[in-house]
Amino acid sequence: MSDILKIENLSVNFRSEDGESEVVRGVSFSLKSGETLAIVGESGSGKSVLAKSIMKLLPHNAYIKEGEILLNDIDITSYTERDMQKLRGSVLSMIFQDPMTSLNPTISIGKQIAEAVRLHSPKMKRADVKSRVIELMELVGIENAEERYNLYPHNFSGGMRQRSALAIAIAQNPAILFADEPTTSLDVTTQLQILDLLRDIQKKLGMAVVFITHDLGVVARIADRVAVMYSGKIVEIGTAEEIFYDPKHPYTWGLMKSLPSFAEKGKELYTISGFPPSPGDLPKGDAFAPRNEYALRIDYEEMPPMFKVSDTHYAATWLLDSRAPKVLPPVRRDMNV
Amino acid sequence: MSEIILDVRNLTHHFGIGKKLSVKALDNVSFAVKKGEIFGLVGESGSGKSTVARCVMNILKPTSGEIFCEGINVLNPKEFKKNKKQLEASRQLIFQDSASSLNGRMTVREIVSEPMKIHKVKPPRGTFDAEAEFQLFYVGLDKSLLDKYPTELSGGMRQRVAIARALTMEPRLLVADEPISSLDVSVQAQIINLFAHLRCEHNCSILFIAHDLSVVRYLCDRVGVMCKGKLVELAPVEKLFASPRHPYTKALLSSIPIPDPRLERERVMEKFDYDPKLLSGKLREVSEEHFVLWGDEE
Amino acid sequence: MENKFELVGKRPTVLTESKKRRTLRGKPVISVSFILVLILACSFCELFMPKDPTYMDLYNADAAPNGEFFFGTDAMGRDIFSMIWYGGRISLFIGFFATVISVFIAVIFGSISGLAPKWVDSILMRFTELLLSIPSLLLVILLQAIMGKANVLSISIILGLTGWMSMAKVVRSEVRQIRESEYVIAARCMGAGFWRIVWKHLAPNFVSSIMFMAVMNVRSAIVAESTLSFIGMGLPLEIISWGSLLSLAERSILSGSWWIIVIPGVFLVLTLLCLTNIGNHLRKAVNRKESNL
Amino acid sequence: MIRENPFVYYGKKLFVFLLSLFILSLAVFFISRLAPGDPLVSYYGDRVEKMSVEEREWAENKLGLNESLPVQYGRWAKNALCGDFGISYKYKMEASEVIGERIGNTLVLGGIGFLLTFVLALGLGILCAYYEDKWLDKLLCRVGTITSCIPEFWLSLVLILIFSVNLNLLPGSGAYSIGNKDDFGDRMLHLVLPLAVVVINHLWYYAYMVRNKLLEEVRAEYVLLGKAKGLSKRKIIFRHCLRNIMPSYLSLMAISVPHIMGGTYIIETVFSYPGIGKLATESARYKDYNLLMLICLISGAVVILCNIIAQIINERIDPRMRESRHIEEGEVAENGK
Repeated sequence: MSDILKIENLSVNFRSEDGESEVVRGVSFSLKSGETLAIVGESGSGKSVLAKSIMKLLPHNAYIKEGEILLNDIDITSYTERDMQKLRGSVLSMIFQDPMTSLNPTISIGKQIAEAVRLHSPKMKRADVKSRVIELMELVGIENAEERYNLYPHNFSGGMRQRSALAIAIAQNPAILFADEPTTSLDVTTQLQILDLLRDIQKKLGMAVVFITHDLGVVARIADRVAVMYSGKIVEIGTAEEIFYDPKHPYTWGLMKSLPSFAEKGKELYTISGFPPSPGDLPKGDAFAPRNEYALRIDYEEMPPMFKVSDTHYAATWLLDSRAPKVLPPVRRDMNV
Repeated sequence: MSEIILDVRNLTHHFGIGKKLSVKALDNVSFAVKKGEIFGLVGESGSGKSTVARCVMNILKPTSGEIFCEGINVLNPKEFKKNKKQLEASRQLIFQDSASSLNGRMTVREIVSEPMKIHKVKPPRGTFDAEAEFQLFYVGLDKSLLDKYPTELSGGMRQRVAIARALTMEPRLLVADEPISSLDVSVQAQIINLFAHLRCEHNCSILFIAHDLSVVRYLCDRVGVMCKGKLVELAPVEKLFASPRHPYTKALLSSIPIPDPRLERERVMEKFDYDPKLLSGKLREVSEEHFVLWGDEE
Repeated sequence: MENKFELVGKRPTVLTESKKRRTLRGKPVISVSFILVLILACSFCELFMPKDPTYMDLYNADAAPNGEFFFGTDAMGRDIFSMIWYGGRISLFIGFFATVISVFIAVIFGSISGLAPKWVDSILMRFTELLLSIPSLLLVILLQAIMGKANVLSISIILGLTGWMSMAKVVRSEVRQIRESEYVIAARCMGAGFWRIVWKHLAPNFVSSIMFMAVMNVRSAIVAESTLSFIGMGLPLEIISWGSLLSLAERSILSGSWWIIVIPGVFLVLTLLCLTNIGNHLRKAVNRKESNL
Repeated sequence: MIRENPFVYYGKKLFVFLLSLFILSLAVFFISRLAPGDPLVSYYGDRVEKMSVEEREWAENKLGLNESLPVQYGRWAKNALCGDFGISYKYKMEASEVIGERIGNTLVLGGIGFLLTFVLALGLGILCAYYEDKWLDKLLCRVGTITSCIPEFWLSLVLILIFSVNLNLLPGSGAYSIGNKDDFGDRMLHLVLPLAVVVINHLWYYAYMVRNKLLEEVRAEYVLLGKAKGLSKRKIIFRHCLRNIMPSYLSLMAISVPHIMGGTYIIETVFSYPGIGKLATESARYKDYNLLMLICLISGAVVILCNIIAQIINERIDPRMRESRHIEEGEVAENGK
C-alpha cells in the first residue's frame, strides 16, 4: 500500500494579543489508503488543529509555520483557497464533533446532501442528484430516506444528524475522511452504531480515515494505527496493538493507567499529576517532563527526538535512548476484563 | 441495614411543552442512598437523571412523589422551611459544567468562602481565608489560586474549586451531576480519586450521576440504571455488571468501549428495541438487593 | 559532570502569572479625553469665555469667524464660541440627566420583568415592545406638546421617560439569563437570600451591558434634544443649547452664514462620535471567536 | 404541535390589529384632551383672546367640545367608522382631505428611502462580512460609524448648504418647483437630497446589523462542514449564511418602518417638504384634535401592521421556528435501530 498522505514536520502557530502560541509542533506521519489512523490526545493537544490544518480550515489567526503536506506525493502546503476547494469534498473530507451545529438549520437534510453531490459534478440531472442523495442516505443508515429528504436538522436526533453529516462528507467518495470527535457528543449506544457504520463505509469505499478522539475505548474499536499527541507533538505512534499492548512513552502509560476500566476497585486510581501546559507558554525541553514520573534530567533540557521501536512504532522519549536507565512499563495488560 | 440518608419515593415529574402535551421526565422513580455509600445513577441523555438531581436539591418541584433527606420530607413546604438551613448545609450540589456554576466575577477566595458567609458559620480554622486555603489544599490546589478568577483556571481546577466550595459546609450528602464528563482523561482520574477520598474520609454519601459506565463501575457501590424517565434496574455494582437483567441495561453495558483493540474489535453490541412493554411494570427484586423493572404479564 | 540520563521524576508545575499587561492599546483614549475636556471646558466656561453668550451684539450680527469672534456670531449677534461652551453644558446635562432617569426606570422595570413569573413578564415585555415601536421622536413631540413650554428639566424628563425601553429589554434578558445560570442556582442551593443574589451575582454581571446601553442613551438623548430644539419644539432660543443654537441655522442658510450651521454641528457630531466609540468599546466582545470562513 | 389553520391564524392577527387600533385611538383621544392648551386657538387664531364667554360657548358647542369626554369619543368613533374623521380646526376642511393631499409625498419619500436603505444595507453588510477585518471592512466601519453619528437635521442642513446654496445643483426645499406640480423630473430632483438624508442616516445601523449577524453566522460550525465539502466562500455566504439571517432581517425591516417614518418627519420639516410629518408636529402643537387623531391612527396602524408582519415572518418563514411534528417520529425511528 502506498502513502496517500504524508505530513512532514508540520508546525502550526496561533497569533493572539498575548503573543504566539505553538499549537502543533513538528508533527510527521503518513497515512496509507484505506487505513484508519486515530489521533488521541487531551483537549488542547492540537489534534483537531492538526486535522484542520491539513484541510486548510484553520481560522485566520492560525498559520502553517513550517512543514509539508504531501497528498499523493504532491505538495499541497502552499495551495490557495481555490485549489483547496477542488480537493475538499472530492479527495479530503471532514465531519465534526457536534452534529447539531454542523448542519445548516434552515436547509433540509436532502438539499444539504444534494449540494455536496452537485458540487463536483454540476451537470448532473436533477433526478439523478436526488436518487444519488437517497442512495447516500441509505448508505449511512437513514431509513425511509425518501420521506426524510425534506426534513430539517432539528427534526433529527443526534445520531441521525451525524449520519447526515457523514453522507455529506462521503458524497464524492473522498480518499481521506477526517473525523473530528464525531461521537463525543453522542450517547454510548449511538456512538457504537456510528463507529460501526463508519467502519462499514470505510470498507465499502476504501477510504482512509483520520479519527480524532480522546477516548481510548473508541480508538481500540476503530483504529489500525494510533498516534498519541501531547502539547502539539506526536509523542508516540504505532499500530493499535503496539500502542495498547506495548506502549513506550510515559504519557501513554499514564493515559492507560488512569482509565477506570483498567483500575481495580477500591484501589486508588493512577493519575497524571498536574495540568497540561498552555500552548503559549511551553516549558523547555520535553513538554510532558514536569508531569512525568520517569523524567530524566535531559528531559528538562532537550526535546526528545522520535526513537524507532519497530518499523511502525516510534516514540519521543529519552527513555528509549541507549544511555537511559531501563524502566519497566508500569502498565499491566492482564488487569482488564 | 445501614442508615439511609436519601430516600426517593415514587418520584414523578412532567415537563409541559405547549398547552396539551407533556413529557414524563421522571416516572415513578424510587431509590435510596445509604450513609457513606456512592450511589451511581446512569442513563443516556434525556433519561431524566439530571432531573432527579434537581428534584433532590429542591431546584425543581416534581409533579408527585416524596424525597426524604435525613428523614426530612423536603417536598413538604412546611417541613422544608423548618429545616431549610440545615438542609442547605448538609446537601451540596456539584454541576457538570464548572465554568458556568462559578460566578465569573468572583475570585476563588470569595467563591469558596461564600457558603460560610451565607450561613454565618464561624470558620473552623479561624478566618475565612484560612478555611478557603485549607479546602483548596484538600482538593489539591495551590493557595496561589485564591485570587484568581474562574476563567483563568483550567476545567479540572475549576471543578476542584466547585468541590472545595461544597466541602466548606461539611455536607453529608453530595449530589454530583456528571461532574467529570467535561474533563480530560488524566484530569478525570484526579477528580474520581477525590470523590473516593471524600467518601472514605468524610463518610460523605454521594449521589453520583454519570453516563460513563466504566467510571461508575470503578467508583460506585450501587447503581441505578435509568431509561426514558424510568428506573429500569437497581443493583450493587458488581451484580449489575456481572449479571444485568434488563435488556436496556444489557445494551448499555455492551456499548461501553473497552480500551483493548483485540477484545473491542470482536465485541458485538446487544440490541435494545424501545418497547413500551419493557419499560412498564414494577421494580421487582430478582436476587438480594437486585431490582429489575419487570412487566406485569411475565 | 552530572548524568544527563539520571531519572529525576516530575517537578511540580509552577503556575506562571499571566503575562497580560494593562495597556491603553485598543482603548478609546482619544474619545475619552475629548469627552473629558469637553465636560471640563463646559463646566468652567466662565473662566475663558471671551463674551457673554446671551448678549446680543446687534452691530456684529452674522459676523464670519474673525479675531474677535473666533467662531463668528449668529443672526442675533451672539458669540458662537462662547455659546458652544455655554450651550454644551445644557446639552450634556440633558444627555446625562435623561440617561439617569432612563437607567433608573430600565433597571427597575427590567429587573421586575426578569424576576417576575412568566405571565407578568410577557405582559411587561409586550408593553415595552408597544412603546418601542412608536417612533420615539413622535412620542417626544407629542409629550412635549402636551407638557407645554419646554425647559431643561422638562425636556430631560421627557427624554428620560421615552428612552428606557430598549435598555429595559437588555436588563430583562440579562437578568433572566443570569437567573437561570448555574452559578445562581448554586447560590440558591447554598441558601443565599434574594438580596445577596441580586447584589453579589446579578448586579456585577449585568453592569457591563448596562454601561454600553447607558452611553448610547446619552448619545441619543443629546441628538433628541438638539433635534427637538431645532424644529422648535424643544428649548426656546433664549436657553442656549447646541440644539437651540442650531435652530437659527435654517435662516442662515439663506444668508450663507455657514459657520452658524457647521461649527456647532461639528462639535455635536464629534461628541456623538466619541460617545459611540466609548460605547462600542464597552460592549462585550461578542465576536471574539475566530471566523470559520 | 400541529400548525394552526391559516384562517384562524390570520383571523387572530386581524383581531389583534383592530383591538390595538381601538386602544390606540382611546389613548390618543384622552391624552390629547387632558393636556393643557386651547383647541379654539387653532380654529379662530388670535381672535380667541377677544371672545366673550357666550361666544366661546357657542364656538365650543359648534366644534363639539363642550360635552363630556366619553360622549365626544363615542361620537368621534361613530363618525370615524363611517369614514368621517371630522374637520381640521386649522385648515378648516376634512381632516382626511388635509392628509390625503400630503400622504402621497410622505409615502414616496419614506417608501423609496426605506427600500434604498434596506437594499444598500444588505449589500454593504455582506461586503463587510465578506472582507471581515480587511481594509475595506475597516474603512466602511469607520465611515459608517461617523455617518450614523450625524443627526439627520444637521445632515440636511449641511447638504442644503453645499448642494443647494453653494453649488446650486439641487433644490433644497419643497416637493416641486412652483408651477411644476406635475413634472416628474422636477419632483425627482426635489427628492434627491431628502432621500440622501434618509438613506445616509439609517444605512449604517442596518448594514452593521447585517454585518454582525453574518459574522455570527460565519462562526457557526456548519460553515466548516460546508467548506469541508468543497463550497467556496461566496457560496457559503450567499447560499447558507444569508439564507439564515434573512428571516430576522425581514422582520427587522418590518419593525423599522416606523423609525424610518419618524425620521422622515424631521426631514420633511427641514426641507419644507409637504408631507404628514410637518402636519403631525403642527397639529400636536395647536391641538388640532381631529387631525392629530387621524395622523396618530395612520402612524399607529402602520406601526402595528409592521409589528404583526414581523411576527408572521418570524413564526412562519424560518423553519427553525416552524413547529414540527417530526421530532418525535425521527427520535423513535433512530432509537428503534
